[in-house]
Amino acid sequence: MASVLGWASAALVLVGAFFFLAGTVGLLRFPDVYNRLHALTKADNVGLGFVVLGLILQAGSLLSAFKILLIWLLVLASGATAAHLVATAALRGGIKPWKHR
Amino acid sequence: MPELYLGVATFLLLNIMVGLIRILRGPTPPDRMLTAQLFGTTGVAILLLLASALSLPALTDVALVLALLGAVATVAFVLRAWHKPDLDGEEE
Amino acid sequence: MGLIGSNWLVVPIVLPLATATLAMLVGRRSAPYLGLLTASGILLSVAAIGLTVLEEGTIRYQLGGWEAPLGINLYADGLAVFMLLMTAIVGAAVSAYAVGYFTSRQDESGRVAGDSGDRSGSFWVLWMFLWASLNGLFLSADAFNLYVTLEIMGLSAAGLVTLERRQSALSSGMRYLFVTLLGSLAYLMGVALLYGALGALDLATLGELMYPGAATWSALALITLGMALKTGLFPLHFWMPAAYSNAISPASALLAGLVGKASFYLLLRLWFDVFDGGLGPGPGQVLGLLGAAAIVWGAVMAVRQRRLKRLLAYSSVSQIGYLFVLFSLATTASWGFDAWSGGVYHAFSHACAKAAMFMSAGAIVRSVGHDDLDRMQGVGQQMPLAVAGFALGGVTLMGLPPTGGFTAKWLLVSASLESGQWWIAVVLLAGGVLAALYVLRFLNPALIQVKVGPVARPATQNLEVTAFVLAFGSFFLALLSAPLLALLRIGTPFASVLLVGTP
Amino acid sequence: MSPVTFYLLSSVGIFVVCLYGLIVHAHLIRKILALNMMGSAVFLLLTGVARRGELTDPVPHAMVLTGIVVAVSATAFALAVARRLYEECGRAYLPEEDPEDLSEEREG
Amino acid sequence: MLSLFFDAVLALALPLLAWRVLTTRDLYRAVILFIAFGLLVALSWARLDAPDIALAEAAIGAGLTGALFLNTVGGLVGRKRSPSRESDESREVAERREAIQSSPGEPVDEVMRPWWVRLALTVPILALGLALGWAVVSFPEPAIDLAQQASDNLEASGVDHGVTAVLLNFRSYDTLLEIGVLLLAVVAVWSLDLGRVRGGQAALSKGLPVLHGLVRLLTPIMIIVGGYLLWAGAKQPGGAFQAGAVLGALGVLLVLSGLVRPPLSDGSGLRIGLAVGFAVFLGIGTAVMLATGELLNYPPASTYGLIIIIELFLTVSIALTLAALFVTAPPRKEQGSKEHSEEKGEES
Repeated sequence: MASVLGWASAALVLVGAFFFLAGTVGLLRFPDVYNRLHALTKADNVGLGFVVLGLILQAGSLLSAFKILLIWLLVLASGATAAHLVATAALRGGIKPWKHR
Repeated sequence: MPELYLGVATFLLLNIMVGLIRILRGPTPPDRMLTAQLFGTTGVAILLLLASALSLPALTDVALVLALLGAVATVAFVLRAWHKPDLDGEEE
Repeated sequence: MGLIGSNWLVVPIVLPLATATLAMLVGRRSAPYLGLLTASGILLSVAAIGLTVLEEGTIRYQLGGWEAPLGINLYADGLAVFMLLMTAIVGAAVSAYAVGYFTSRQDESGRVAGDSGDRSGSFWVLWMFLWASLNGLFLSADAFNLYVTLEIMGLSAAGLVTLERRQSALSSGMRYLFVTLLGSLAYLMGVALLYGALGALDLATLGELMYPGAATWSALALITLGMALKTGLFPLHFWMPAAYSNAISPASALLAGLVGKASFYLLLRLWFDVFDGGLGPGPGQVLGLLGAAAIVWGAVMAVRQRRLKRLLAYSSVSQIGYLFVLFSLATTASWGFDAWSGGVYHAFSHACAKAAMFMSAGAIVRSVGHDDLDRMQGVGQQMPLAVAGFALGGVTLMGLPPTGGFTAKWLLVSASLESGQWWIAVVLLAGGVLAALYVLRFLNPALIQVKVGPVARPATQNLEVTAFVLAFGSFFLALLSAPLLALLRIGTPFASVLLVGTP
Repeated sequence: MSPVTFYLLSSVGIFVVCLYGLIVHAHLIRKILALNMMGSAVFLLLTGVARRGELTDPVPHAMVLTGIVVAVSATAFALAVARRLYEECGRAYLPEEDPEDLSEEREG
Repeated sequence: MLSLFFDAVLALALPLLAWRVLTTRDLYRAVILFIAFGLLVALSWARLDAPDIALAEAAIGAGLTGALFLNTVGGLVGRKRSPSRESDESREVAERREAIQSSPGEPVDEVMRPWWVRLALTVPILALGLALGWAVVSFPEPAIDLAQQASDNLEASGVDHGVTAVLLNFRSYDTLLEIGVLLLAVVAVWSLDLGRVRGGQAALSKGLPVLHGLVRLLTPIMIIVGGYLLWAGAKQPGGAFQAGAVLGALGVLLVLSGLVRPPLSDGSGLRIGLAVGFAVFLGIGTAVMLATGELLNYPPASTYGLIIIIELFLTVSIALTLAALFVTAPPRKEQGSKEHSEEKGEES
């Protein structure tokens, strides 16, 4: 039983890591601010989500599992707000969204 | 298992290093700021992984605080730091 | 001496901290009276500590009840009490001066730029924090605790400089803040290296475990650099003229008189108690050389200044040189104690003299409206007491016989002759002559008998009186040199001291 | 080369880089940044020293905590002075030569 | 083996990042790199088994220092300075800066010392670096093991967590002076009379409802986390500083988002809140002196109780101080209106 749980959490954490990689690659490759924001939030919710899921399986007590879940929710909330604010500021700051020519 | 978590933590650290390029190259300040925001999230992930890899439960609290305060710098940047040069900013 | 006995040691630190908190809450009107109350309280407690040390020798006080390596100790020996006495006397004089300084500015507030913030309220809070950090620094026997007191001292001194909100004061305050923060950081790095190498923070324990190694040599270098920067030793004095001349005169008096001496004291304490003589002869010689160069260079620059307060600032650069000369003289040989006590004695007399001169300069500049040396004709007639105070301070700087400056110079010169480094004696005496030059640079025009009308804005008597009293005080330094030197003998690192009859 | 030594050397590296940067760069904000990072460097050294033995030493940790709070106070004050200096003279640099302030020296 | 690689990457990245922070062309990049530097330092605290410091660094570094720098840079760059009051020398520098301004809002300020100064400087600094490097590598085994002494006296200290014991009992005098530094910093900043200096305006007032929503969500959570950290300080990493820093960052968020109008409520309410921590600590320290003969020597029976009382008031004062340092404007004296200020100080 323990090894199945172990493997499952390992797999989840690796998937999470993959999404972080996707986020970073997106950050470097995308042409302008607004696309990069998508990459950023991908790494946030999905990448961290899988890592958190993997860790919850291994979490000792219920309290620490709940704490890790809370951390994920907080990151979701503040990440989304930050992305929204940056996008609004960039738009007002005169940065034109990228158009495929 | 801890060995794997440490490996993933190292991988995420390398992610941050690569992300630094965007801060250096990013044409506009908002690019840089959102990269810093991404670092915050990656930092939280690394801390959580270290917490279970090194069996240091206190690092979860550190991750909790970092998650809470990750957005403060971005908010400060957007509201206080980055103005469009001629926009004098209407009084709130 | 009963329960209260050893607790006297804590009063000079706790009292100003309590007053600072109270002054912050209570606001501008009653802050000066709180300040004066604290000044008298500290004078009383320092006197009590002095008597206890004279009778029973050094006092060691375990804070929080934990013994040395783990807990923090306060340690009062002759040197510490001597410095506490200096701070108490100069501090009390500056407090009295500041009461007159700020109240007299309230009534003619029309001329003073809109004083929206209550500057005098901030002055007293900053000054109380500074006083607490000075007393804390002189009494503390723990390396990291000294860092925290250094930081409080640096921040409050920088706050005092920037209290004068004109551009020149703000930029010199900014530069001073960088200097003091860099000095404290260098000191902290030194402490970290010492902790890494020896594993303890208590000065006495560090002294016992000390051995010349890579970590301890780097620690010595960093701490010396940091403290030389904060004291303003010759090549690192770039920040001093601007900071001393642009600040308000109570702040200049405090900075020139006390703050510079505290970082010198810290270097002295670590040099002899922890690094037992600088880990070897070399470093002491270097410091002595820089000190000698400072004496000459500072005095030459002082003579060339066109403004009164800048003249005093460069005079400080020169007088600081006297303090650092002792590092090349004070070895374990018989003249070691003479050199060491001479340097410390000079610190005390210079503190009194320079603070008094800055205070009288402040009174003069306020009344005459400018501090341009070329237009000071006949000031002596208009403000006799202030110019007299300035002259008395000048006499002490020159080191003429009846003053404390003479005692210090006598000790230093006799030590340099005994040790065979006669060139130091030559520089010391030349310094005295140069000091006469720049003091007369102001006194000559001031004492000319020329018909002058009443002064533009008569300053309150309080300013001139306190300046004169403090300057006059340095004469007592000469009269009381025997008991004061006996006080210095208690706990001095120069055990091989013979009760040779010094004046 | 135990892991702690990496961090000790890294702290020396930061200290030296920031000392150079503090002296060379004229802009006030860069100087304050340099001071801040020098503080972190010293704290890194202290924490590295604490980790050498098998029992992590709490005394340097307390020192670093105190240092962090002192550093944030000093930084806040330095930034405030820089802000005030900028308001007063429109420049975020220290004047190179001492301002021979010959303007009417009114005793402030 | 892998952890060695993690440390190597982190330890190598820090000096290089520090170098980049100082040598980048413009201020925004420098400050944002500095924020990344702060995060990496927090990770190194975590690696060096120092969770207390990681907590404080995360709270103060991420929460406050970054916001302080960005606020100041915003103040410096945002508004065009009226050239009338600048002396001629500074106008020339301003022109030079305007001329090489690259993209909007990016101040370029590569004003450095002349090349020969830089060259003359590198030799001594490199020598210092080598000497420090050699000293650090060749640290001997220290003669005194304070770690052992601290753990031996732990049970007498009234708390179970080593760092809190050292902070609030063994070396409580340091902590007392350090709280004094915080109070001093606020007074010094207020003495600069920054009240007339306009804070950087909100560049956008449209996108705020989302932020208000977030702040309203975060406020209760941060107060609970602050309380948790304060309470947990006795047994595990946490304590007054970390709790105060988190609540201070909450204050910063409240001020930034405009829910609490700066300056905070005027009059003595804020001043009492700022000074209460230091006053209580000093008061208890001197009170126990009369009982046990030494300053800050708590009577063994009530050690834990006294420490908790002190920590509670310290948290309130640290939080208020850090928020007040961010606002940098002293409470206006003449302003009659009592601002609505549900500053956490009054609540917790």
